[in-house]
Amino acid sequence: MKENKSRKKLAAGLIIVIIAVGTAAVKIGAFLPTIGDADTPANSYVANYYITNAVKETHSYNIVTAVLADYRGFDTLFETCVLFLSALVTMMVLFGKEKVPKMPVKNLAEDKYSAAFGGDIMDASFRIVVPIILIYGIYVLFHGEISLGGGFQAGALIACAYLLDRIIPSIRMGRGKIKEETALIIASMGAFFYVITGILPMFNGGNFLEFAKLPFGSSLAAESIVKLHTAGILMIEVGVTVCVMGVIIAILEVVLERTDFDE
Amino acid sequence: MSELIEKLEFFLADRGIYMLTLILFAVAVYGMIACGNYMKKLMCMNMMQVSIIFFFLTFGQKNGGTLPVAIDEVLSAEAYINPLPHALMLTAIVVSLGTTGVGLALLMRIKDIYGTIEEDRITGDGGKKQ
Amino acid sequence: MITESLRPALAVGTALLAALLILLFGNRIKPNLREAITLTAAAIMAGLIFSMVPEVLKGNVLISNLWTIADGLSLKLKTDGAGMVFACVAGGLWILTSIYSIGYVRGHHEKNQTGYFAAFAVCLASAIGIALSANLITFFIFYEMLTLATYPLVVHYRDEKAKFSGRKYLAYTLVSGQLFFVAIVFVYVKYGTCEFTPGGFIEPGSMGSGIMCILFFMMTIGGLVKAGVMPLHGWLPSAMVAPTPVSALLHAVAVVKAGVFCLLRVVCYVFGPESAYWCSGSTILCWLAAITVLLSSLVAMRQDNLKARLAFSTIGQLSYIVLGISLLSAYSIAGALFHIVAHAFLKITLFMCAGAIFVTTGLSEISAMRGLSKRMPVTCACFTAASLGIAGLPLMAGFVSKFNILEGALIMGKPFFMVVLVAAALLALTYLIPVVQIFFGRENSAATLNESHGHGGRAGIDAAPAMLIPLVITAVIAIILGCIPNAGLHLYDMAIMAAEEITGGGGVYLAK
Amino acid sequence: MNQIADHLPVLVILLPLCGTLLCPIISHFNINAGKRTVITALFLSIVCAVLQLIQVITTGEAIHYWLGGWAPPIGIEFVIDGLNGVVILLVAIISFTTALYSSPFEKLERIDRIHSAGYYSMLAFLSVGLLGLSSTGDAFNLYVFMEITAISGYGLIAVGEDKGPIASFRYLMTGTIGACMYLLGIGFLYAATGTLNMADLADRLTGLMDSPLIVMSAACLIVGFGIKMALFPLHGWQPAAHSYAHPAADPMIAGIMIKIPAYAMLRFFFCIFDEQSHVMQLFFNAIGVMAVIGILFGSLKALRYDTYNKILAYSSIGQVGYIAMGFAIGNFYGIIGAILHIVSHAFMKAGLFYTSGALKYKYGIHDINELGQVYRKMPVTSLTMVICALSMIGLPPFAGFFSKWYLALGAIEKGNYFYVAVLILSSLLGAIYFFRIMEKLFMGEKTAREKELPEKSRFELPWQMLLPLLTVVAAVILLGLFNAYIVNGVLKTTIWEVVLT
Repeated sequence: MKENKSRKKLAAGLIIVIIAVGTAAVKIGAFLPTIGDADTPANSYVANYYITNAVKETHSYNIVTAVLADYRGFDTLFETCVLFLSALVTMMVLFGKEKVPKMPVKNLAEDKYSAAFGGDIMDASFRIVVPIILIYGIYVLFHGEISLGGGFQAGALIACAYLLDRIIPSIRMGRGKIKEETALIIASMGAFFYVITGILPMFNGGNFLEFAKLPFGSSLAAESIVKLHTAGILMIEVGVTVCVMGVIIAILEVVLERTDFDE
Repeated sequence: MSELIEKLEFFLADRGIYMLTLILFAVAVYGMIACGNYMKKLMCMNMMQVSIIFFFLTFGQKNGGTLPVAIDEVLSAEAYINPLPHALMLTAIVVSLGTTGVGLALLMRIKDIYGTIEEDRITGDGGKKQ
Repeated sequence: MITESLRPALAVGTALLAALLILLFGNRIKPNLREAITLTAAAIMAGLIFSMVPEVLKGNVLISNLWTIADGLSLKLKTDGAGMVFACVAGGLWILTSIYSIGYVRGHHEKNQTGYFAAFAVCLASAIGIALSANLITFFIFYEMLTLATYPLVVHYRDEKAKFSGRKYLAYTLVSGQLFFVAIVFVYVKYGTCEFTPGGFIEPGSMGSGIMCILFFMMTIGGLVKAGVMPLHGWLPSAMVAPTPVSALLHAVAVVKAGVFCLLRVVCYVFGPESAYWCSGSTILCWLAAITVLLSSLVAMRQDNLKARLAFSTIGQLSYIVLGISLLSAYSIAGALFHIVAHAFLKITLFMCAGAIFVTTGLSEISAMRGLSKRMPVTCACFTAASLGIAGLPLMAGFVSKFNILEGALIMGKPFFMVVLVAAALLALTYLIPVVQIFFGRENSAATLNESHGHGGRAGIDAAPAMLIPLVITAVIAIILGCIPNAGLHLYDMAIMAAEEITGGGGVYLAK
Repeated sequence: MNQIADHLPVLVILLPLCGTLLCPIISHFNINAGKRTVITALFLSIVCAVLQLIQVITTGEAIHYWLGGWAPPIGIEFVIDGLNGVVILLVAIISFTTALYSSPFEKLERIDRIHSAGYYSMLAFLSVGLLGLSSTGDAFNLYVFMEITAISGYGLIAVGEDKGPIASFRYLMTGTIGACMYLLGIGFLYAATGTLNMADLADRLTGLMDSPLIVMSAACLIVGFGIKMALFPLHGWQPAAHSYAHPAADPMIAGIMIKIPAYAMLRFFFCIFDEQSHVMQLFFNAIGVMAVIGILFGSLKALRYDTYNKILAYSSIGQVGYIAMGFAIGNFYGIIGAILHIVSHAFMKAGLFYTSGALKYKYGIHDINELGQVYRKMPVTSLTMVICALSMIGLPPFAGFFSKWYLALGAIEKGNYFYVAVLILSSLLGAIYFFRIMEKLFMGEKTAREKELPEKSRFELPWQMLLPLLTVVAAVILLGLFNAYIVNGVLKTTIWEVVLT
């Protein structure tokens, strides 16, 4: 019965593979654009506009960041929301739900020196690593528009610092833990900050996320518009960073709650 | 032998990578259907998403193009590879991350409830029929 | 002359509003108040309908063009001769059946009275809507409303038997309704209109005769099922499990009459006599009706249950109307229309009698009713009069209509159908007169003497006034209409008017 | 914000978005305030949706909203025309009523702060995703919204009944395949044209319709949208997901989550691709076959079950087939039928799931055999059930009848009588399983029930639950009676100008 079922699945899978590979092999040469050709529609139409105008219009040297945060900033807003949402769903699914213990859990607090991770050397070294990671994270955040980097990476790095702080020290010196709910609130605040950045131009006669109309510029010279774009991109990157950080911490805490490393 | 490799290289550089990505896609879908273990299914799902990302990135490629980070105001279109697929795929990566995260959380919950993540054992004991 | 008027819409609206009020407050207010709503609505509706009769007789058409119900089609009600005949019957009989119902359900201590009266009101509203609708989509909406509103009445007792007959009823009506629906859409796409036109809007030869014949039967099947024409009559006898007033309503006023009316609209106002004849649909219909008339009479003779016997009698009498319509002559159509009236009054009298007998004595089998006339003289007298009327004796309402249909068959040169008609009239005598004989038979069976019988049995002479008065009134009206067909509402004139409209005023439609 | 009217398209989405993001923060201080924030935001979203629809109708032309102020092929735009104006309003209404409907459940389950806030956040996110799906004019943005919808859907299904997580996981697997197929389809389109804006895509695709790229793309899109809307061979996830989702969120999941992808499919196949081309005709035929089999399969399968939710779920598979059939018919009336069915079926199915939730709430009823005599205690619920069921069968004068009317009109106009036969067959099958439920409800024996809430108030249910029920009843009746006003006033011009060009 069981074998029969899996064989059926196998057959179905094979059919899919055959069809997909077959079509791919037969047809692929003909209709997809040649890789590396600069004249394909994909590489020439809108893409060229971004390359030629991004620096002029958004003052962001990293064109991908310009596309991501400015031209298609609306996508990124919801990308951030997806992350927030995944943290939310993880929390809804796992938080507060009793884990069914399979074996008696060892009481870690009593057993002072046998914590799974850590040990003295790690305790010492992570103190050096964490500040570096934090600084690097902030660097990545602010440097995102000139070079590679951006809010997502920065958020991940900062959360990484927290992660080290959370899991490396042995239990006895475990320091302040950010509660799951707090982390979620931080994440939602980050995303909300993004939304606020988008809403601000609406008070100044602009559209949603129209950074050129951010109500900060005192003069309306062309230069200041470009600066406004910079400010806008920076603000949303900050929002993204905070959100990503919150999301990772929230997921981490929810999972940690249910994990014992002895297993 | 070297001739063969050269041919292969040419083929891959021309259009072959599409084929590889699509094969990856097909293998992933096959895995999602055929694997009985939910964790493996999830990994196949991730593979599938990655294959799509590769697919997008391949046609954003330009011969002789560099990273789309403007250098010294060089703004001719040929100099940089297409930034749009990269931007789109950043979004897609994050989305796939979110999906995978949710999937993992669900798996943990399923493990709690059923004590297993093998499909046969879950559907076997009355999972499917009401 | 065509005038916009809200009166047709108001007539339908009153009944719907009554239904809504009953449904909303029925369980909160006293039963008397609830019944007052029914009666008030019935009176208002009857008043509205009767007030339109003079206009129609003058040749005016009142149109309520309510609103666009679907792209290019509006919810439209209008008064014409044929519709007004049916509307007058349904509206007039609502008052009587309501009074009777009140007597019946109270005498019989029925459950779910609120739902019962609400569904009753919706039924009547849809019947009036069917009578007055001016195009096919309006017609279909009310037609399906009637189907749905009748269902709760059929399953009123909510036991296994009721469930079964409810299912049977739904199976017949919903399937036919869906076919009717497709046919309507087809006609709309093909001819671009859904308006009822006297004489029809489908030209003969506008499509192949085979296809047109199929279309003809898809359109008429709705009517055929509701009218219980023979291969499709199965639901009708089993729907007898419902309370008697419901049977009266089903058989005399709303449902089956809506069925024949549907046939009339389709044959005469959509296809028109020419097309109906051209695609040979009407000929097949004639034969179906003739077979039904004869067979149902034969089956009726074998029934011992009074209501079942009456049910088969209904099937037969309705096929009379169907035959009248499908003979396609002005006389027969007028006769058919008037038979709607005549049969309504006669059959409702019969059913009310059956109900009164059941509530008063608890009897439903004919064989047990020996000597009932001593116990219920008035009821039995009315039953006798109505039976004679059904058989088509002169000076009764049934005679006028049957005579017209016969004349139509004669003019159309179809002597076979004349024979069928006469034979059927005689058969009607054979299955109803024995009942009368039993009623007036000499020896008394034990059950009838039992004074207060069973549940709700009532001591004293004859049935409760609430039941007795309506059935006397209907019987009297049936006799009056037989003597003076035009008495009161000029129903006969309107029937003739409608028939002339359909056949183009020539009196006779000549088959080409 | 000097001119709120200019920002209506984005406000419709922003309000729920702000609500959902603020909900966890506010809930931290006051649990009820967080909930109320979401409900208020969703209500304001309805107001905006109404205003924007009025604006579209009065000006007679589509609203284009450029996000970030960038002109379309460069940036993302929202396009609101008569068509999606209606769909957006539908989503907004059902989201609001569902949010309102959820609050009594929360008291019942006595859940903690995080779960309460999270639930409302997810609900509002679902609404945001669906609103975005229907208003966006950018193909990739549509993907992002699709994923927002999907992930919040996974969450709402997972927090449902005991089998929720497994149903949710399966949906996650299938849904992700769907999203990836969609992305692949867009990839082909982008490779062919170099743009992602829908209007621009339509322009640049003229003359390209026979290219294999477009064929591949259309095939991928059919699979992608097919999975999301649970079209027949791709429906595997749907019955479990709809049966085990959170009972309060189920109306939204079952009511609109499978309809909006159908709408997006319409956008792609009629507005972007050239529906007259030979290739597309073949695809429409394929969709037609899927629809026909789906309609019959769903209806037949629904006959087999006794679980109320399962019946409704399988019936949804059939009803989605109606919509797909409208696309397959592809002429004016077919499209009208499909869109009206999107709207009316959303209300009907939401209404039926509202009743299902109410039954679970009050008596813990899952099985239709336990329904006996419930109508005495829950008249409004029963009335809703009856009206929605009759509408589902397609009986006049309710909304379901008229979508069927237009579909039949379109099919006959095109000479496709087979579709008509399937339509009526499905109606009859629908009649069987819905009358079965109604028979149980009105004529069944009263059975022992899991639980029985003590009756505190005068009404059968808390007002938050009654209001959605009554809204649905009103919507089903009004949509039926006055459908011509929607068709003539809103949809007709849009369909002729945008869809069938």
